[in-house]
Amino acid sequence: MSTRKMMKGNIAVAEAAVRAGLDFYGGYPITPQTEVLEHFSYRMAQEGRSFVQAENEIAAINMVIGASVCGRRAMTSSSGPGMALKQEGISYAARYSLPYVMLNVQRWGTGLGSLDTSQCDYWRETRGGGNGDYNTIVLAPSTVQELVDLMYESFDIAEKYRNAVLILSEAALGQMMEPCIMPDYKKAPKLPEWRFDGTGKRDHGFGSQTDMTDTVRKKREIMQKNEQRWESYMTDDAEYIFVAFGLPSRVCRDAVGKLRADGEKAGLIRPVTLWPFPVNAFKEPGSSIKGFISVESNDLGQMVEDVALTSKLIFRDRAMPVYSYASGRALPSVRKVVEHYYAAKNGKIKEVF
Amino acid sequence: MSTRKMMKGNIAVAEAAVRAGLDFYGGYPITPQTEVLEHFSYRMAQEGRSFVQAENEIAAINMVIGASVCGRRAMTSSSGPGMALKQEGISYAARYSLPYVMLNVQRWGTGLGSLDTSQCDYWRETRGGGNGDYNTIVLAPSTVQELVDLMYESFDIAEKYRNAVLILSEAALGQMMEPCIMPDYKKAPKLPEWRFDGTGKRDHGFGSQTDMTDTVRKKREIMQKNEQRWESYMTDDAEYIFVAFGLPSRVCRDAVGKLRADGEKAGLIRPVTLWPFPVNAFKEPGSSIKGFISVESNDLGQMVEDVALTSKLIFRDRAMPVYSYASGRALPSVRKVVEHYYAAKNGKIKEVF
Amino acid sequence: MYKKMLTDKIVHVYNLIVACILKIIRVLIQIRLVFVQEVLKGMGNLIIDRERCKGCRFCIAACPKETISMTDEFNKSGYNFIQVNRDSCILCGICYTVCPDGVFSIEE
Amino acid sequence: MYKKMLTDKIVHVYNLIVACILKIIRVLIQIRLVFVQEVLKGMGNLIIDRERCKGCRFCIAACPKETISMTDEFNKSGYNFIQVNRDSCILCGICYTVCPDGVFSIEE
Amino acid sequence: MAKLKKAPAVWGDTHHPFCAGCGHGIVTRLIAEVLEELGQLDNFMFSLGVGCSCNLHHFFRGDKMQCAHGRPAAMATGMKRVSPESVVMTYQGDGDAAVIGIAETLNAAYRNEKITAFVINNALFGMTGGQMSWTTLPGMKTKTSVKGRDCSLTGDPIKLVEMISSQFNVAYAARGAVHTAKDINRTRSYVKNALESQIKGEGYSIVEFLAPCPTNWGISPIDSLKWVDEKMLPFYPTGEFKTRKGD
Amino acid sequence: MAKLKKAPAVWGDTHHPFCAGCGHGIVTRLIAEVLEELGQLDNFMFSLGVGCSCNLHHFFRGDKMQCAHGRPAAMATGMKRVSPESVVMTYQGDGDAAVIGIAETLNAAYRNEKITAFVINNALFGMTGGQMSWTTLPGMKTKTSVKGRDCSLTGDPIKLVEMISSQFNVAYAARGAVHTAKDINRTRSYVKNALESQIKGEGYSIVEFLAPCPTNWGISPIDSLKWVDEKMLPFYPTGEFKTRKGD
Amino acid sequence: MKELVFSGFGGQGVLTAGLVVSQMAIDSDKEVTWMPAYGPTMRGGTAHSVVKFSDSIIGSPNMEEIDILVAMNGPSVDAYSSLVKEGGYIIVNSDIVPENQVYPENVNILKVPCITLASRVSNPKGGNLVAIGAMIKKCGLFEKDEALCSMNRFFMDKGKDKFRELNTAAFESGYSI
Amino acid sequence: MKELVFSGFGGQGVLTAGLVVSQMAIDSDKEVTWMPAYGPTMRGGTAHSVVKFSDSIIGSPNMEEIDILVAMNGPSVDAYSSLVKEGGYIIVNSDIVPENQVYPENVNILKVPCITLASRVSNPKGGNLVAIGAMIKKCGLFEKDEALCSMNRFFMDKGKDKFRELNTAAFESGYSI
Ligand SMILES: Cc1ncc(C[n+]2csc(CCOP(=O)(O)OP(=O)(O)O)c2C)c(N)n1
Ligand SMILES: Cc1ncc(C[n+]2csc(CCOP(=O)(O)OP(=O)(O)O)c2C)c(N)n1
Ligand code: SF4
Ligand code: SF4
Ligand code: SF4
Ligand code: SF4
Ligand code: SF4
Ligand code: SF4
Ligand SMILES: [Mg+2]
Ligand SMILES: [Mg+2]
Repeated sequence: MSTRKMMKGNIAVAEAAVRAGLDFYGGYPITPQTEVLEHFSYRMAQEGRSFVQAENEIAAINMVIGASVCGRRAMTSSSGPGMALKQEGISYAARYSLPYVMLNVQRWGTGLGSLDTSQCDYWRETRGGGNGDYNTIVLAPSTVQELVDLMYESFDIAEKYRNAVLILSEAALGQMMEPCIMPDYKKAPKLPEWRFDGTGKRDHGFGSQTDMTDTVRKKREIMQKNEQRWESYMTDDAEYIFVAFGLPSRVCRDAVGKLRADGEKAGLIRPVTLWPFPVNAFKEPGSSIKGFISVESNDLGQMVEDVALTSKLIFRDRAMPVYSYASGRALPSVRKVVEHYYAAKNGKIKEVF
Repeated sequence: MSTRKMMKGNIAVAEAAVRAGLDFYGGYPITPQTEVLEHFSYRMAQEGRSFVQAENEIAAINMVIGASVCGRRAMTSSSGPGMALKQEGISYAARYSLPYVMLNVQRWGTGLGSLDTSQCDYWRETRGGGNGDYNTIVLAPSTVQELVDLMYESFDIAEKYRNAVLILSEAALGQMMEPCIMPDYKKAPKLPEWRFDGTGKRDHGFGSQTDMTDTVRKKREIMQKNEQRWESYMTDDAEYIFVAFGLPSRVCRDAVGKLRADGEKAGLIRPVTLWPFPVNAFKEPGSSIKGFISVESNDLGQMVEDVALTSKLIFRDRAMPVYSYASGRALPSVRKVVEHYYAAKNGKIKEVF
Repeated sequence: MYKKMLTDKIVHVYNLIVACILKIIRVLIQIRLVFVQEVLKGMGNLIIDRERCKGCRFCIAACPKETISMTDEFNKSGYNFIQVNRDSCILCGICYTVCPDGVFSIEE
Repeated sequence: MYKKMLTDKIVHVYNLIVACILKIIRVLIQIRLVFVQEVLKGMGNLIIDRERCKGCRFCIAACPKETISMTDEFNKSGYNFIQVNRDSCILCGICYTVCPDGVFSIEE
Repeated sequence: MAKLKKAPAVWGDTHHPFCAGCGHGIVTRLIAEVLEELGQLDNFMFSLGVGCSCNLHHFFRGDKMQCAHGRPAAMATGMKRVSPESVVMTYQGDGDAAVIGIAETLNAAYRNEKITAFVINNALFGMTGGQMSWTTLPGMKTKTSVKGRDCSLTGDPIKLVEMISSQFNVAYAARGAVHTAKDINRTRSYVKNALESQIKGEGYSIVEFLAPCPTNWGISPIDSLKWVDEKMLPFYPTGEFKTRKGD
Repeated sequence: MAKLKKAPAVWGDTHHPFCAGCGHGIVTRLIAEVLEELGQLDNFMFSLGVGCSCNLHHFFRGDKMQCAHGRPAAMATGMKRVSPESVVMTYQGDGDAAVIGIAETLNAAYRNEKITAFVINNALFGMTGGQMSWTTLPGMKTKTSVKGRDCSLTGDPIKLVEMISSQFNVAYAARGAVHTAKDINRTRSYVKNALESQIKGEGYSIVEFLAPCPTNWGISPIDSLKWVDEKMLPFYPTGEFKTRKGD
Repeated sequence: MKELVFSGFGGQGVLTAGLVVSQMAIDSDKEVTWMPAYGPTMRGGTAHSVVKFSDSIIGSPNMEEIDILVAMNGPSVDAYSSLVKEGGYIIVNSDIVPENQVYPENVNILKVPCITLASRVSNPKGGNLVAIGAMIKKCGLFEKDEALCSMNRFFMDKGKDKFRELNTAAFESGYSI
Repeated sequence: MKELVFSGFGGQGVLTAGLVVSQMAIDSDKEVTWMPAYGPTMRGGTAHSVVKFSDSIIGSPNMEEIDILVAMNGPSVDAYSSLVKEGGYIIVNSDIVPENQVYPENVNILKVPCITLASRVSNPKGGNLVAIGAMIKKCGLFEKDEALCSMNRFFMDKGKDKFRELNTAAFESGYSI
């Protein structure tokens, strides 16, 4: 336990990227992500790696693409509006099947928004805000340690599929501190065969445009098959199961504890991958299951659609009601989550799907 | 019939905007949308209105916001990557409930993509590629005349809800010509009360950030209630119903004709609003209905998720299989659509939801 | 948009109420202003609004007559604020010019 | 990524086949080149590849000896191409310099 | 007794939330005074950058629209094109106008758009906590140049007003400081010239302000004045760079 | 018999798809020749703009990455930072580099990034069918300036190389033409100086090329040469604007 | 419903040909759809347009099953002849399409020396109109007079009425084959 | 699980106080979560931090039901005292919080003149540590020696070991209230 140290989420995740062998970082400041960039601004230099404070978010993602096509580990990070500006670049990177990592420390709101913690970018990150058909692997940590662990692994995942990986953090997760154990420096991986090295002689594996339809379909299939991750909590005999990721999932965990103490059969599915959505998690609960409650800290309820699609897919013989509790511009509280449980159970709120 | 004139989709839609009273256009060239901008470049001057060929798509959307907040009818247009760049601006406009119109003449592909016709931006336009929670009304015309009619009406809709309206065109629809009747010039509407006029004395109705959660929820509810539009074709007794919009819907219409001629009970729902998705359309078919087939010209199948969500919502007593036929980098052909009908019917393809 | 959805009637009443509330607020603020303003007596009509002062000392540095100094009191926003020795003030207005917070006014 | 998914064995065989095909294509292209190239006899070794010519006439305008002219034939890409009067050519290379399409080569 | 000098009325009843000694305080007062002097208090619109500029929402009366970071010049263009009779201004930080917004800023100048850009240069990104800006001085320490800005890696700071006045056919360009009474008065005349130039329809005008940010510079307000004088002024000369006088 | 002059080998076997008389043909040949001359044929990367530049994919051998419209300088930055030993170049149109990409272009110059920017200026947006560019000459007719460019509405054309060489501390900046043998030869030396400057690690280099686009100018290739000479050259002077010789 | 495809090199007027026939259809109060192949500016390459017309609403605007293919060059025959319906027509520009070109069975082939005929009436660029003339003669579709009238109206609307006689001559020379 | 909230004006050290207590928890091998209020740079305003620690995994990092509220100013009491559990504690900085401040019932109130005590030991900025000392005395949570040791380790890790004696004195003066 001696290496447990209190670390701020934003610092921890940046340091984990350094340890994972990040070669290039390009980014632009934005609260509540700024500490990430600040950490890289001196740490990358210390390690002899490249850091560029870009002129804007568009330049940042394109720099990352340039570094990635040379086979190097590259990443960018931002929040709300800054991520919006990267969408075109994300689509270009998808066209060339480039592996790289993004970190979105979500803040609440449309437009300038606010610094409040949120999960309001779920749709964009899982459905793609760039042009065309592509999928981004989206990882959703819920603790500082998990931020570190997922970031540390993210480059390996990205390289395995030659695909973008996005770590979907939240303002509060980036700002809070928890004890965490920082992993050792990763051995530098072999540079990939397909990289640019100036010779023009390598096969970059970009494929022709004509191949792309097939390529994205195959990639979707294989990533959906391999990469679903989640954590289930007391789902075996549950009647109503919360589905929540990130910080709200921790609130729901407490709520499950409270409800179980009251004799209620509550459970929790915590998706760790938001894309691919952990469809398999929904096969686990027993036949006692009566409904799902998606708990999200955003305004409209976004993940609830994936919960509904998954329920439709898994439960063929009966209508499985899916409820939504979107807590708006704040984390949900345990009390409110418990209330929504009873409201769903007692028919006080209507299912949305 | 004397006023029927062959017009190219892109020209027709631009002229319709002029007739609808467009005050300001800001845009940047991109194929297959360029004729729209070119048309405005001289027509707006002729009418004494404002046209700016912007330095980029980001500037264009922000110019439109500036004109819109002054209560003027303003629009921008683009395609694939250009639309990606506008996402941040779209989110800002949503924050201030500004009414304005966008036109996306979709082209196929991620990254640079191609000039091929496509419907690959469905997810982005219906789910929002900007930060935060908001909804854009998305209209999907399928003929040149409908392009004209929807554009002509779009500003009224935008102003009614103080919301963005996006017309989702397709490369081929923009390039093709059909006879169409151009409406008269609209009487200039009264400038809205909430506009900027330099006095600082008007209530702009922006609301505080704290109101936003409620505002977007209420707007969603009311727009979903009022604005669902669709066209049903032979759905009454149908067993399998195609769901398709834009040009593929016309292919499906032919397919329905062919299938009916063969004694098959095929039907078609053509969503005209993609957001709000025409949920009510799915209440119409009789009890004969056995499944839905979403037909889209993109790679992964995007609208199929809305078809599935809607099916889950409407058909509570039984699993309603939803099939997907995504035709990739081209329009589907009648032959292929018919094949997919039989494949679904005969269990040769599996439902995706 | 929402207003449009209300009938004109409701809008009208609503506007009236809002106007009233705004007026009341303004009066209240006016009262507060008078309360906090130290009208300097004597030859000089230099007025300071201590509630605006953030204690940056720009005025102290700029006053040609070294007339301004810091108090050790705190205002409602928690800032140390300044005071003026009216005897030596020549009403030159430099303090007004350099103050970022609009603390000073000069009356004739 | 896809290659990694195949076994090394398959990759190897695949590479071999690709290499073979590429070689064959190169040879074929070589043959075509020789076929279309008019090696100008006599003192000058100015070679033109009429298949590349797009008929822009830049060379005609630039040739100091007025040695180049248009044929009325079309090449496979549908362009009118040029011809050179080898007698008056001084091998100055200006045509090479101005041609946007790499039609000319000069041999020693 | 009429007040001769007083906090401007458009500042509104709520006191502005800028830090103690912040240059934004002076700048917003100057703009307010000049608007009043020119009789435009009922006829102006702001397109606001993201940064400490956002604070104008809290105290500066009038039509103000929050623009996306860096794009105020574009939004102002839209406003001005449909409201040619109104005074349209941007109010932005150096990061907003010269870093993320460099394209939109230069392009408004390029079009000679009839707007006025006010750029508050505090040599760093203030609102986000003090990161390096393109205006950060050589050797200056910020949150992303912790050892002092190394221009061999980051390039040399840019000079926005010089660039605009020399490269584009604009109506007016000036840079002023707000750290002494004399500079404040001179800068006030720049603000006036810029707005008059817009009102006359001459074209694009810009005023850059050298403004102290004691909070992020990590020094006292008084020291920040010295810093402006000793560090910023030698690097960023003040004065009028472009006028249409005699044009 | 050794070929002294011949279509460059990196041009590959497929002939380039540029239109008859297009300036891109000469420019790509010059770059290819210089790369060969400098022994860099196995050591270069292109970051390609969107526009007729995209055609390099079809015939120019070597590592080439298609960048988003306007952002090649940023992508090249990423490439160069992790591949400092390779020659990294952008290849972009005037629209790409100076309109939508003005921010990224200027910022690479600002950072004095060790890359070379090749900008092909045909005074309009070629690939999309001939719309006005920021380099379109006053009075010139394009698809979005059908009555001829009215600079009182659009602003005056910008001069990219002048702006970069005067405002930023870059290593090399030049503008060349490719419409006569003499110009082509001189421009070739600019290409060489630019790439040598990168190889020596001096910093950012840029070469702008005045290139005919007969297709969108709507005139014959031969007339397009005259047009370059009579219209473009007086407005866009050629020559070296910045070198590190003697630095 | 009729589905016509006009195909050839860029510059052979295949887009215009489609529009001319569209005008004939619209003048007969029909529903019409004209769909071009489109792309970036650069010269060269092939082009085509698809015209569909019908008395009722037109579904797919795509090439589906061709009634008449007007092929102005060989590659067009290669590309689209397999889509021609049994009993449909292929009008071939025999000046360019080689003699040994292969055609599908059960399809009517009409070889027209379009360029030769056009040149003969001093309208060397009018090969597309020659083909249209031949098509109207062979396939019906529209009355000759109406067709001619629509064609001329089309060019008039484009401000090109001065070519009326040349165009009419080209049409006629195709019609009289 | 324990939930502690430290709240006051910016500059009163409420974020640091939370971190000091987090260190105590981590040194006792507990799970800990520290959540600050955060925002843009500008000075002034209020701040708070929430500390939760437990022997097992910590769910919600949010303020939910407070065991101990350390309120360094009046607004903090107004804002958060209603969230304090029955039987919980409010440690109040009585130098600033007015005498007539209203508190909820069924909650233990401990008034500590933090600034006065801190000034007395020549550590005027150490009011937050005084409050911590008082809290440890009153509420237990950690052994005094361990707590002190963790506090000093915390500042040592921050490179501020030179203030060890001043800090210890502040803590002690709170502890001995
Ligand atoms: C697209 C986007 N990127 C980044 C940010 C974060 N951000 C807000 S203000 C700011 C910098 C402000 O600096 P400056 O313009 O100099 O203003 P100052 O605060 O210094 O007055 C940044 C990077 C944002 N809001 N939006
Ligand atoms: C984001 C985006 N906007 C617009 C376009 C469309 N587009 C492609 S090339 C081009 C202009 C090219 O002009 P230029 O850079 O001058 O190159 P040229 O074709 O003239 O050589 C445009 C606007 C695009 N591909 N992406
Ligand atoms: S008016 Fe002049 S003399 Fe009086 S306090 Fe102000 S600066 Fe000093
Ligand atoms: S300048 Fe203004 S804010 Fe600063 S100390 Fe003086 S009165 Fe107070
Ligand atoms: S080498 Fe010189 S003389 Fe010979 S054809 Fe070429 S330009 Fe003319
Ligand atoms: S310059 Fe080249 S392409 Fe042009 S006509 Fe001469 S040989 Fe042909
Ligand atoms: S952070 Fe700096 S610029 Fe922002 S308000 Fe404070 S002093 Fe002013
Ligand atoms: S359009 Fe112009 S720039 Fe593009 S290839 Fe043709 S001539 Fe060259
Ligand atoms: Mg700043
Ligand atoms: Mg160009």
